[in-house]
Amino acid sequence: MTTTMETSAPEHLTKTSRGEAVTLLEAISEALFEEMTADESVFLLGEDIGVYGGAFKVTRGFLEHFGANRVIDTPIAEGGFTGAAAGAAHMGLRPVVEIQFMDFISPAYDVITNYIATSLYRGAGPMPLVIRGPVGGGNRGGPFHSQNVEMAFFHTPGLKIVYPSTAYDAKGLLKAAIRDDNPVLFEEHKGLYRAPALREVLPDEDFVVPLGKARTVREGQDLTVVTYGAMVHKSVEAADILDAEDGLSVDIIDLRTLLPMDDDAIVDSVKKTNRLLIVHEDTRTGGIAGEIAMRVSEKAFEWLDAPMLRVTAIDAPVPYSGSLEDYFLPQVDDVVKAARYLAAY
Amino acid sequence: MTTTMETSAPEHLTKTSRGEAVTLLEAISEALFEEMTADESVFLLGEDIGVYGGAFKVTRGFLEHFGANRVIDTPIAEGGFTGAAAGAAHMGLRPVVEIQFMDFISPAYDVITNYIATSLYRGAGPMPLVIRGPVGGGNRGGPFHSQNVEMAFFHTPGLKIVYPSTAYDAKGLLKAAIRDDNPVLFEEHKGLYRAPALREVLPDEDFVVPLGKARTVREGQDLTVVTYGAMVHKSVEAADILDAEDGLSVDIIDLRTLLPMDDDAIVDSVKKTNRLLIVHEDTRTGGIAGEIAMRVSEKAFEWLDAPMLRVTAIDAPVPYSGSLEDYFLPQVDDVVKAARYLAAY
Amino acid sequence: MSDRDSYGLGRKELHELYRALRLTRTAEERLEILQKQGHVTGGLYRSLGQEAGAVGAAFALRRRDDGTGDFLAHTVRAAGALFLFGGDLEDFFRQYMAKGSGPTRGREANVHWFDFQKGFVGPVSPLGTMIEIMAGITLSFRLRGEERIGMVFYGDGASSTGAWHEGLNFAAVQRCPMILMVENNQWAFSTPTHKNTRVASFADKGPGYGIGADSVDGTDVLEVFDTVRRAATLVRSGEGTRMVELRYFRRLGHAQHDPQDYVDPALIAEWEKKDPLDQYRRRLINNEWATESELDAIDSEVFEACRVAAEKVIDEPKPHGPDAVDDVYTDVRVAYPWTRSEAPNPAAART
Amino acid sequence: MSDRDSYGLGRKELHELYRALRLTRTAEERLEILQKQGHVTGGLYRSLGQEAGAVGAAFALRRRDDGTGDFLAHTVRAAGALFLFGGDLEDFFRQYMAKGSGPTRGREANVHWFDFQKGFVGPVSPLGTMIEIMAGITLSFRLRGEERIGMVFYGDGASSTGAWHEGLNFAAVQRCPMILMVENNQWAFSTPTHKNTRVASFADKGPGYGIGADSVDGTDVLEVFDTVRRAATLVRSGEGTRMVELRYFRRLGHAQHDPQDYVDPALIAEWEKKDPLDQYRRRLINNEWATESELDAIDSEVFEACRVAAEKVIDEPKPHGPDAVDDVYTDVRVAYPWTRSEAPNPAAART
Ligand SMILES: Cc1ncc(C[n+]2csc(CCOP(=O)(O)OP(=O)(O)O)c2C)c(N)n1
Ligand SMILES: Cc1ncc(C[n+]2csc(CCOP(=O)(O)OP(=O)(O)O)c2C)c(N)n1
Ligand SMILES: [Mg+2]
Ligand SMILES: [Mg+2]
Repeated sequence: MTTTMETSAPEHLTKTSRGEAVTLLEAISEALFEEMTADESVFLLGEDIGVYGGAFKVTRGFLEHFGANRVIDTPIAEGGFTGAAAGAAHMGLRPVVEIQFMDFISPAYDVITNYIATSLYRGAGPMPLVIRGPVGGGNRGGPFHSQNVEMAFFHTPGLKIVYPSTAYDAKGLLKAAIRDDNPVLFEEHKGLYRAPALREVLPDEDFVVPLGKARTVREGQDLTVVTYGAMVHKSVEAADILDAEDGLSVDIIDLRTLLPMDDDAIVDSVKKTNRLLIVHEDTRTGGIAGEIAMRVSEKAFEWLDAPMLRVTAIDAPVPYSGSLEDYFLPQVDDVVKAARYLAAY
Repeated sequence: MTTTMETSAPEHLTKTSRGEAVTLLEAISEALFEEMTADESVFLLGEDIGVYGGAFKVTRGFLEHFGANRVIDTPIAEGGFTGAAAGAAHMGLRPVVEIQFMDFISPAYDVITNYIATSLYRGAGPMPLVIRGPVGGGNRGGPFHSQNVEMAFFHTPGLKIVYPSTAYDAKGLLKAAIRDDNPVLFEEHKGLYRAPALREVLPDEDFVVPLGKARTVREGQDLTVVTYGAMVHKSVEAADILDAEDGLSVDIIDLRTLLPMDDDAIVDSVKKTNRLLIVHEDTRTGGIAGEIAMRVSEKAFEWLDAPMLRVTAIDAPVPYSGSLEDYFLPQVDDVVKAARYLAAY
Repeated sequence: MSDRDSYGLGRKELHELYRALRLTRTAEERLEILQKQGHVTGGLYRSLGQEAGAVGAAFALRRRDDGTGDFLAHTVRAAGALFLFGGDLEDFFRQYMAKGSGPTRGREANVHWFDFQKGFVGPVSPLGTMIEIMAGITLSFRLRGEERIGMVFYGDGASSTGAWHEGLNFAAVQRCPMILMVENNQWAFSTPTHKNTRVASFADKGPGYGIGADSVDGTDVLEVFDTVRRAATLVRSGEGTRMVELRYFRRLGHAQHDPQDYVDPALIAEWEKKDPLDQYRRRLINNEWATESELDAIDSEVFEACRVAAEKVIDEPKPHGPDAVDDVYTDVRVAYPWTRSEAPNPAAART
Repeated sequence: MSDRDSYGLGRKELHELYRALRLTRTAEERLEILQKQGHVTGGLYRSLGQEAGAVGAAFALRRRDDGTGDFLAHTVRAAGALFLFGGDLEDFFRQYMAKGSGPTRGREANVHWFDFQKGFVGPVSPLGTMIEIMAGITLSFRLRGEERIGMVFYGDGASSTGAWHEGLNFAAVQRCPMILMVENNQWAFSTPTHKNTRVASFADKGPGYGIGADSVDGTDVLEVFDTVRRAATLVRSGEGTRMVELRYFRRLGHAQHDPQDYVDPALIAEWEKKDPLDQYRRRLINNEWATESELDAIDSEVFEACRVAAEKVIDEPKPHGPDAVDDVYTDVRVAYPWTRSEAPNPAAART
């Protein structure tokens, strides 16, 4: 597009090039900034992403740098502007849509599932479109500012779903998502955005993390934990406890991309440990654990020496008060308890 | 309400009382008619349900009989009128919403998942509301007139999901759904609506089929097939072949209510047969098979003598042409082949 | 309308209006104190400068507590309407402090609560939804031949949503007796109104739905009251749906965490001069509808009521964690996590 | 406008318009024959009486086949526009017959197809969506500083959807160079327009979005052409979004299966008198813009073209079943059912 401004990059968006550690949020900002710099067809749409820089400040400084034609403050119409993004993608642009809180993606459910995800199949060509935004609980946001939305879209052939747990992955996966010719739903756990423990010095080079590949977080022999997002860190905490107190070693798989799913990584690990625990923050019934269990049953049933189990949120809307929400969400202790049960099985 | 007209019931809605067999569609019409007659607070909302009697003629004659205050032709606004139904339910009415093709429920995704299903939890009291309409493929309807929608809503605590496979169940379950104080999504397979083989003489009395209870379609020893909807009949066909050609006896469970799911029925059967095949018409990844496998793993892992497998549609939009759609949909042969594999395992 | 016109309201009602304005202001100020003390869960959304819209409008409706009155769907910036409809001050604080003793038992935030006897339905966060809900509530009034009407508040930004359109259009066609109150405070978070709509006045949106629409200075409580009263009469007498735009300005950030540095301070200063409480107080005094001491007494009474209610609620218990599994269904209990309770482990041994 | 006004169009263009009207009519009549013969998959939706709306409007746009022209989002009742934008007649029949050789290779129905070089994007069934899509297509024109504009068709009933509102409002605010063409044929399936909206004219909906709107007799192809040409000039010159209402009547049922016994036959008879083809033909003859024999020649040429194209397509092969797994992703292949292919069984033995 014709309107890129030739100003130098704002300081807070170039930490990596100065060797500074970045948070997961900053990694996302950098990914957006670099892709927009490298490719004029990338542009942003969303509520309050311009002058305000987004509800979580992911796009702070972007409007000033890239101008109003590439950083578009939209009306409150998730369906409308996601649909518009799809139209722009038809014309060869590569829109990145921000949903202010992913809970509010539901008005776009129709256009995403019926139009966007089916576009290639219906013969309309590639659909390079990223829909990103904050998800997840633990922040006392109540039922409408805490949801995980993967399972609303997991049953949608044609869509990819990505959910990073580290700054490195967030940057590399988002860059890969923007370059992908398929529509990608990109979930960012708001509890990880500024988590100090996730600050990381990233390679000062253009890197991507390929979609569809899981990551082995740590190697272990006694049990496989398949997880993603914020639960990766709770699982690691649990694994530390299990190691220290029980002498158990846990293989932790971070899915990173939920759809399409990296079956091989899961199956290989289960074939090694013979025990599977699935941990997800999202609610239980119809959660992703089911699909994982089904695939493991199909591909590695013989290797299972114990039932596949899961630790998840309970089947309820996300409650507002801290005491309820803490009960609602899966906790480190739950992982520990379930792992012990499985190890002893 | 004040407007019920005192005309006698139209002939086509009283077949059961005259001892005549009814189709699944007629059973649904009778259920609606009887509930509206018995309870003045039941009323209907939907597109073209009045003078036209609905795209599939489920409500033919209703407008004339019950009047325009109880059979409301709506604007094309699934979100709007489903939301309005929720408002009316707050006021003690019991709305039954028709979605013309269930594919078009997606504009109501927001209000169903965020408002309707969370209403009780948020303290707003019961939400007696039924959302019903035709689903399913095999009719060359293409991607937007063939979908099964259970998995869009299966991950929604607070909602019930019903999917009948026989005329008897359709009538009894719909009556139970209308009397239920929770929101119920009611899926009607359009391929079953007028299937001659499903014509049935129903008891001439007020009966309900309780929500949440599966039905054993036939008893068997060698294998459990868990299924629902149109696939019940394909599974029965397959079981006949397996019986005749292989001497295999298949336990077939028709879930009837998908949410909440009747774990006991599934688990009891698996404990008997030690082999589980799940058959659903809906697409594969993220289909209900996963949740079933997960629960069986949790509750009956020790009883499994073979991997849990599934027969499903492929992961794609529903294609339009018959040759593609037939390939896309699970067929009797697929069930037979998978069952043989499991039996021989 | 002359500044001397009291629109037929007597002294008592004029004072009642003043009290409702003051209560809104003071209750929210008390919330700020509570928030600084760490007692408030989640965001805090002020209505500073918008109080007269909610208060004037709600005052024009029939408020009952036996399930026969008019109906309100408020927003977080229309707490004044909620109070006038009988929303309890203690419950207000309970909600903001996520207490188990509150009307939603800690499940939902702030003004998101319900009382169908008193006639109000709290919002959900997804914007626009409440138009659909209120369309259905008022549809039920029409279907049953009840003389009740409903009023739904929403912001200028919410008018961009599909839910707003579907709900409004359904209501218009169905002649639902409902008044849409658009709180045009000129901002939707950081987004100015002209980025949410290309119209200059929201009243221009009425004709596109075939319904009547008014626009009123939302800082003038009596003007709002009079406009809505007239709209309510039309709606109640069978005209169906109508719209009223409240024109004012959001003088604080979107929520407490928003410094609103995107707003020209001069504009804020200008709107401060049109403060609805100051304005109305002057008018009461100038017209001798109230004395300074009468109004001071109301101020202190309200201040005390807020202080006492808040103090009382602070010490009330938090919800009990395991209650999180209740009330998902009326008749089905969702499972306790087996890793938490003493329930048996899920996997049983083959016997 | 006088009946003698040709709006600056020459003989050639006037004939071209006639041909496009005739082609729409005849191609659809051919579909009816094909359907009776059992060759058509799915429903058949006629545009009888509405042909002039699509044809006149599309004729007013810049049609190119190199990806630089204006853009069309048609509907099933706007096949005439599709043809004018270069939609191939054989492809039209291929789509209706679900042939593997068709542009969507049997995946999608009827006019649901695409050619971004020629500048058209086919609809999806969920109504309203295409407004959003076209908002984005035309947004890209504005962002890139291209002089192109877009035109999206939809029915009166579709205007009730949230997608319509969100897409339109977004476009209006963003000054997307797009014309919304509402095909007001007075019915949405069996539902009369007054049950979808309370407005008398769809042009009344423009001001609610701050955009200009026209309403035109949709049976008069030159009137439509002229109205849209003027609208297009405004839209192209930076005014942003506009609306045009086409007023006419759906003279056949919603689809072939609908006997439309809910429609007063007298009304249908009345609208038959305003048939767009008859009207235009009379006008061409009366004004001596064409001779009977010239028009007869066009009629026969079109009839033959449709007959030949249809015959040719009938024998083309159906799609190959296993192709159903292609093109779900650009780069990931979804699985063949293991029960169908010779692929290994999913469950492997522990070694
Ligand atoms: C569908 C939806 N999208 C986004 C949001 C996030 N959000 C909450 S309030 C708000 C701004 C609302 O502005 P307006 O409607 O004008 O109300 P105001 O806050 O000015 O009273 C936004 C974008 C939401 N609640 N719902
Ligand atoms: C969201 C949605 N709901 C319902 C339908 C089913 N449907 C298909 S066409 C139609 C009527 C459309 O009427 P209108 O928009 O006036 O177009 P027309 O058929 O008159 O050209 C309906 C209800 C749909 N396609 N999409
Ligand atoms: Mg606002
Ligand atoms: Mg129409």
